[in-house]
Amino acid sequence: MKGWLLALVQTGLLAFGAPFLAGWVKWIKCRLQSRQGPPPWQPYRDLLRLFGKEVVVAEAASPIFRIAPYVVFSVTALACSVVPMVAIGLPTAAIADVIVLVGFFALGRFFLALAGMDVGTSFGGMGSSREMTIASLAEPAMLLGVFTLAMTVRSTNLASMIGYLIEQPFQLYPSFVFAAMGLVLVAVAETGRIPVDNPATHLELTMVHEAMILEFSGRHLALMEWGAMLKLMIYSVLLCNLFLPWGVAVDFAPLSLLIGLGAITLKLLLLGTALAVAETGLAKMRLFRVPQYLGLAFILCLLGMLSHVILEVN
Amino acid sequence: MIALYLTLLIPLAATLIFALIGHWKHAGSLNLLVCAATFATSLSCAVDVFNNGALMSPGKLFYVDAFNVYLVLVNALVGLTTAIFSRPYMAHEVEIGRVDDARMRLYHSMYQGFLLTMLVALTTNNLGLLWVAVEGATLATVLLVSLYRTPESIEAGWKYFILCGVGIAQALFGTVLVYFAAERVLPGAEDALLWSVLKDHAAELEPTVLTLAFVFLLVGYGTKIGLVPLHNWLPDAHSEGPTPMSAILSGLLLNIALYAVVRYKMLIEPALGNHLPGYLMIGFGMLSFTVAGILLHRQKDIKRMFSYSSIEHMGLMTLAFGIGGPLATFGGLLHMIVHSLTKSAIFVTVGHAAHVAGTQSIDKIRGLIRTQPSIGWSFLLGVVAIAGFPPFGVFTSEFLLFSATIKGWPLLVIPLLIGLAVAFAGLFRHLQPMVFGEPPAGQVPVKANMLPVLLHLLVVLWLGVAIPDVLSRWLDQATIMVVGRGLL
Amino acid sequence: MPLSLAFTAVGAALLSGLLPLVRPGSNAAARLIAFPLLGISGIFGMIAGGMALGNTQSDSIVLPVGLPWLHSHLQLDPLAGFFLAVVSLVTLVAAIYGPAYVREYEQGPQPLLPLTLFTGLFVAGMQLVLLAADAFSFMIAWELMSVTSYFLVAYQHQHEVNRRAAFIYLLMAQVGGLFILLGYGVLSGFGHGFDFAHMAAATLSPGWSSVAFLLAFVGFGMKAGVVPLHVWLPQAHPVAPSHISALMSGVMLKVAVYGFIRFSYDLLGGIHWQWGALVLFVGSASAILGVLYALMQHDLKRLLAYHSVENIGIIYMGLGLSMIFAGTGHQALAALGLIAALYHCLNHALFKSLLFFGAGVVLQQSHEHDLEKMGGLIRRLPVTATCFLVGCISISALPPFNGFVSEWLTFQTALQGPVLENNILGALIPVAAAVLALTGALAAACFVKVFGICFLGLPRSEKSAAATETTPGPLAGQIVLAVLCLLFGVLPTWTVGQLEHIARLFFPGGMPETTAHGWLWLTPVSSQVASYGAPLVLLGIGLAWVLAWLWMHPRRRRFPVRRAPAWDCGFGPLNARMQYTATAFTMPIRRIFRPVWPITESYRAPTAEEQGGRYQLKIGDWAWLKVYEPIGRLLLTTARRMAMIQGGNIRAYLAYSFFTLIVLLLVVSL
Amino acid sequence: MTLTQLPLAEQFVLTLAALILFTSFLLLAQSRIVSLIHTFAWQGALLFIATCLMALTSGRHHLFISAFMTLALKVFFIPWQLRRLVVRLDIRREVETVGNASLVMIGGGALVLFSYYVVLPIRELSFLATRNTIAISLAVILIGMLMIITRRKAVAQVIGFMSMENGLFFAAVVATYGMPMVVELGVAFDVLVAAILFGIFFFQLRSGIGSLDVDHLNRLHEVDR
Repeated sequence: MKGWLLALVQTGLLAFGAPFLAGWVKWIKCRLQSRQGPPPWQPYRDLLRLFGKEVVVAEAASPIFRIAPYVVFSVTALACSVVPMVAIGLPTAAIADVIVLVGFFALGRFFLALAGMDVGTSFGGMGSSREMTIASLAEPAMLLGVFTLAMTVRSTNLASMIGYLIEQPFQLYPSFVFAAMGLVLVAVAETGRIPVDNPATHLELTMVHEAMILEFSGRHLALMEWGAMLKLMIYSVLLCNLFLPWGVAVDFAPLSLLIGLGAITLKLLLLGTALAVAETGLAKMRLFRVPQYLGLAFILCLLGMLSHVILEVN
Repeated sequence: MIALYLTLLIPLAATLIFALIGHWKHAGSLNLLVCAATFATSLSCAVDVFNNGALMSPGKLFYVDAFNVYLVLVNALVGLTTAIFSRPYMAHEVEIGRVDDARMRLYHSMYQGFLLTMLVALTTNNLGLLWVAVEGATLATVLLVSLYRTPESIEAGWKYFILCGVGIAQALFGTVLVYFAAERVLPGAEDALLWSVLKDHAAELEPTVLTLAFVFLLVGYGTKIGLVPLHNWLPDAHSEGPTPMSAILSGLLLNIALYAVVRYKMLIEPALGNHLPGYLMIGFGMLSFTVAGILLHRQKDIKRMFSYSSIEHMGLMTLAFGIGGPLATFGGLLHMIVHSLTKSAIFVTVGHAAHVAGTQSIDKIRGLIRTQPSIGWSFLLGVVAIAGFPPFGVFTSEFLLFSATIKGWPLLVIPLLIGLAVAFAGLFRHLQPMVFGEPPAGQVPVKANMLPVLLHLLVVLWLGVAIPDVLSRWLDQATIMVVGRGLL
Repeated sequence: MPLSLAFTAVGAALLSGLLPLVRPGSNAAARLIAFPLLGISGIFGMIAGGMALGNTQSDSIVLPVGLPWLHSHLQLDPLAGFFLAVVSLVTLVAAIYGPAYVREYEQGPQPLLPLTLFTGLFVAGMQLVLLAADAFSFMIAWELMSVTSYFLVAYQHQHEVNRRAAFIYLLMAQVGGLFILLGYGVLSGFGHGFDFAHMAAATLSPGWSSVAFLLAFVGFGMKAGVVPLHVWLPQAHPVAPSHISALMSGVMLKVAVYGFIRFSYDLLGGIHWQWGALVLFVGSASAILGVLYALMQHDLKRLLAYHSVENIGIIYMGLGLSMIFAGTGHQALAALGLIAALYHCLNHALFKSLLFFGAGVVLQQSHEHDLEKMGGLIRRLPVTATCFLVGCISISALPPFNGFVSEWLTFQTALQGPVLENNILGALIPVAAAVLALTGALAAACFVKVFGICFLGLPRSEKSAAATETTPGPLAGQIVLAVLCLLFGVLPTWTVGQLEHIARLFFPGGMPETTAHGWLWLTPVSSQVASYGAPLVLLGIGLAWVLAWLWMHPRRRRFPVRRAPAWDCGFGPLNARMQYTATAFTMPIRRIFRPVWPITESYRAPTAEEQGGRYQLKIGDWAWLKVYEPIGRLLLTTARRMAMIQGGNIRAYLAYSFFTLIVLLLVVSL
Repeated sequence: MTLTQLPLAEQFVLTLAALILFTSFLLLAQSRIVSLIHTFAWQGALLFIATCLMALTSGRHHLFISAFMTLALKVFFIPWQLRRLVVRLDIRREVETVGNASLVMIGGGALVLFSYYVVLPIRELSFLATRNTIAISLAVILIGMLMIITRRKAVAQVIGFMSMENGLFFAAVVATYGMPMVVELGVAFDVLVAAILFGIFFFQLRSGIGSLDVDHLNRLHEVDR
């Protein structure tokens, strides 16, 4: 019972922490570009404002268009409940392993893309096409990276993966280095950040995610945006806890939970900063460079796999 | 015994009657009646054989055992059904003026003459008489091939005549050699050519002579079987003669020739002690099978196409007997039946189809199913059957042949497989546009009697689903005769 | 008991084919007699299959037909039972769907009779294949299945393309049948008997058993449609009536899989891991190539056909993994792989027939084959669209629908690669898993395209703008399947529990504790390694949805949704031609995987007399261009050469026989 | 045993065999149709004499019957009928072009050697004094085939065919004192019918093809021209 409660709390934390992370990244970026920039909590205001606005739906839109935001949001929210953020061993973690998690994102993306095509504008179609293309390249790379870890820890359950890594005395797996690099690249692509996509632009030549949600407004848009933030949050948490698992609470003692909370916050802030730095330094690349980029990610994950088989299996 | 004599006498009488009286309105019906009578007598003869074993005429001239009794039945049956088909068909030919009464007279008398020679060839106990009968079959049919007197038909007739004549002559030399070998074992005996005598002394016969003899016999009778490269007369004769002729030619004549070869194989292989005849037959069978299958793709004339398919199947049977062993032999014997039934059925439908379209050229015949469903569907089904699809009997025999081949000659399987696929493709690429699709203008239904086709296909179907006990026992005895051991 | 039920099913199917022959003239009679009987056959088959799947010992019988020394053996064991149930289920749905659907053909030039006749025989043939327990009966039933389906493909034979498709289909079926026959020939040669009991008892040398395996692999693969033996599929499926396509693609391919499993697991036994590697490789190739080719198709049913290739590939991947593990002695994992494959068989049968049914309705109502001419159909055919969406989600392997479960199980099997001593294999298997992931993602992309282009957006042609929803019958059929897709996605534990009966047949050694943790949890290896609580996933999604909805609810009353024209960037109102087309949608993928397809592209710029440029795109199939066409050409040239021996000169002919004689005489007197 | 030890009659038979072989060489070489027919008749006559001799020496009197059948058929009927046809079809003058006569001759010689080589084993076996003649008869048969192959005129082909029959008959006679009676009759009947049919065919050919040149029979073939 306590476990389920904790799980609910953690999910809430994740869900409501996500906008802050997004805001934090944006703020740091502005700082780096020596601009004033909106405060980190600006996203909360945006979301609230959007929830308050009325919804305008295109005449051509079908029910798909209206259920899509709910599907996207609820699937992502469910994903939140699966990810061990503060503590492992939560009952919800067993609902789905990492493959299912990928499945969740795929489901969300499926409806997102459909919604993009629903109205019948060329932008929507363009966005969906690009999104599905990128995703279809990113997914195998990601799974390969995850498999690399899974082979070491002999599990695809996030909780037990992290648990295994914590219990082990610290040791450096060469495969993890590759997998980490690969997964970072994938995560950037999946969350639609520079250099793959630019969440801050509406220029039709470059936009992917924005192109699909172009027709959304009001609460629908809010749900979509929130979903995107959640996704960023989840990926960040995953990267942090998988590759720097220290501090994650293994039992439900208040102290360890507190430590876990602190640790993850710290990690996330650092990661956000790093992301901001990277986004400032890099430029958005052409769409048809993306395959090479993801190909690199795939190669890295493959190398990780092979180095695991060759170097680590005795 | 009486039944056997009747089986031979009725066609003989009929031949003379038709020859003397000449053509009149009901000649076709009489032809049909005679065939029916022949079938009935052959049936009772078969019953006789079934009840008290092999049948030997007092003069030792005729001998009916398990091997030829069912062939006699098939002969009479196909003769009967073809007569059923030939009545309206030839009537139509007379209507459109392709043949006159004189030729109808020739046609009917020779039709019976042909059946007579077939039956004699099957039932005779005397290998010399066997030769005489087979040669007689050629002579009986040669004028029918050129019945229409078109340049093509005359050419076909001439080729048929010369090639088969020359070939058969070699068979006679083979027979002489066998007789020569036999004489040394039983000197001065008049019955040294009697099968029933020879098969008991097979082991004592002189191998070297018999080897030569078999070569001559194979080349001789092989010409009639239509083995490549001796086959060239066959497509011409089939395509140019009247369709009932083609039906019994490829339904019966080829079978008889093969029957002769197998008889000699039964005689010679034990004497030789080696498997030489088998090897030769395998070689010829494989060659004919492959070549015919490939040539199917080039056909423009519908009857010619099916004559090639006949060559292919004769090759298959020759291969089966060549491979030997109970499985293959049983398959070969069964294939003799199903092939002659199916192929004659196909020729019947082909004849009607040619009447429907008014031509024999494949690319003029279109959309038969739409024009006349009965013809179209039975044509389609017939080809499906001959292509070896279950539940038709052809599949059963090919199944046996295949399983025997992969046991005995695994490498032969590869060309066999390719050949079957090629032949199948060759048949269907031509068949589909003929039966399917939109019919061209001016293609009108004709008066057709589909009973023969239905009958044949039903029998073939039956043989495919379950071989009746009688037949399987006969086939098994024949198998024992050929290769020494059976399956049951 | 199950067997007699199965016989009833077969009998009903046969009757549904043959009974209409008594009233050849009337279409209505054919329709009214055939389909109910087909439904009855389906019901009985399902019951029989279910019972057989349940009980451990198989019951068998020997009928006095067939060869005199080999009467036909029939038996029904869990494996056959499972497939029988699948076949009959789809048959039943087809019987619900069919009657209204075939009404369209009654106006056509062909009578309905051949359709109903061969459908009945076709179903009976499939059921008999599953029941057959000796090579002869198996081959008879198998070929019956092939031939009847050939007639069904050729049903609308007035179109040349249909005849061509039928021809290629039958040709390949024939060749495949011969391969299978040879496989049985090898087994019977060593087992001294044609019935499965003897064959299973046969002990083969590794060489011969590999030969037999390869023969069977090619033979059944030819029917199942693995690359590169798949070329008949995309030709035959589009031209057959849709409920037949559903039966062929949804079920007949599974019968081929059944044959393959029966042959290699049951009869052959003693599996070598090298076979598994081969199967895995071919499966992966089929999966990825199938989906890539599907992406490029515009003809809806052709696209679905290529997806059948993909899904068969996935099934074969599962089988391959299972064989690898079996060959290396990891029985539990082998069982897991087999279960995954079987599960995917079931799923594919469900969602592929659902999709074909949907496609049938779309084609019939919009009279369009080409995706580029559809659009906005969701507003004209809401129910069909919903069911089709379910099908799309399932085939794209998205949770919580059924397609996902089986692919997840396959993943889990693949992830156990490291247990193998052979490291390279252990590394390659996860790569295969990555290929599977790529396949899944591409499939999702493809079905976003299909659904988006076909059902969403604005209608691209008058006909599709005028489409109307179909009658209850077809709708009911689709709804049933859609519900089943969800059920089998949400209750995997029960299903897997059933499938374990089959795995136990071949791997008595060990069972994975897949279902050890109660109905809620699917844990392939152990709860530590991986777990999937499908019901909870559904629950969670629902919960989050409700929460979001409640959160929205008050606002919804304050601000009702306002409809407005879509944003058109300020120039002109949007029209249908501005939308992304299917071609445009897949352009990035086409550009990334360029060498995969033989593409001929041509663009003509707008000219003075002609407004608007003209862009043409043709996508071929390498397998066809590089394998099959050369063979055909070779054959024809050989024929032309060979024809030379028949030049028409009689003296030449005589010379042949003369020299034949001389040569033979020389040979024998040497 | 050598030739000198044989009784005179058998020496005579051997001589006849040699003559028969010679006649078939003549047939091979002969270019005028009429003289072809005559040569064929002579061959038949030689065959008749040989048969009679065998009958006398062996005392198998049924051989006389076949001998007289030979006389009737091969010496009188067939040549007479052929000649009649030739006259009626008015091809008496026609000169048969034998493709490279000398080569054909050499071929014939080779065939003789070949047939001798082939029947060696039989030769070892036969207890008849006239065993060597089997080789001769086989040679006659093969030369007959060679003739059919090399001749373009239908009539010439028929004669070649008939001379093959002669060879067969000769073989039967000298190797085994002839076949059983029933077979002999059957064979004779077949030959008779064949001869008649040939007659019919000449007219059909003439009316249908317009000539008796078999090289004009090339309508039915598989090659695309």
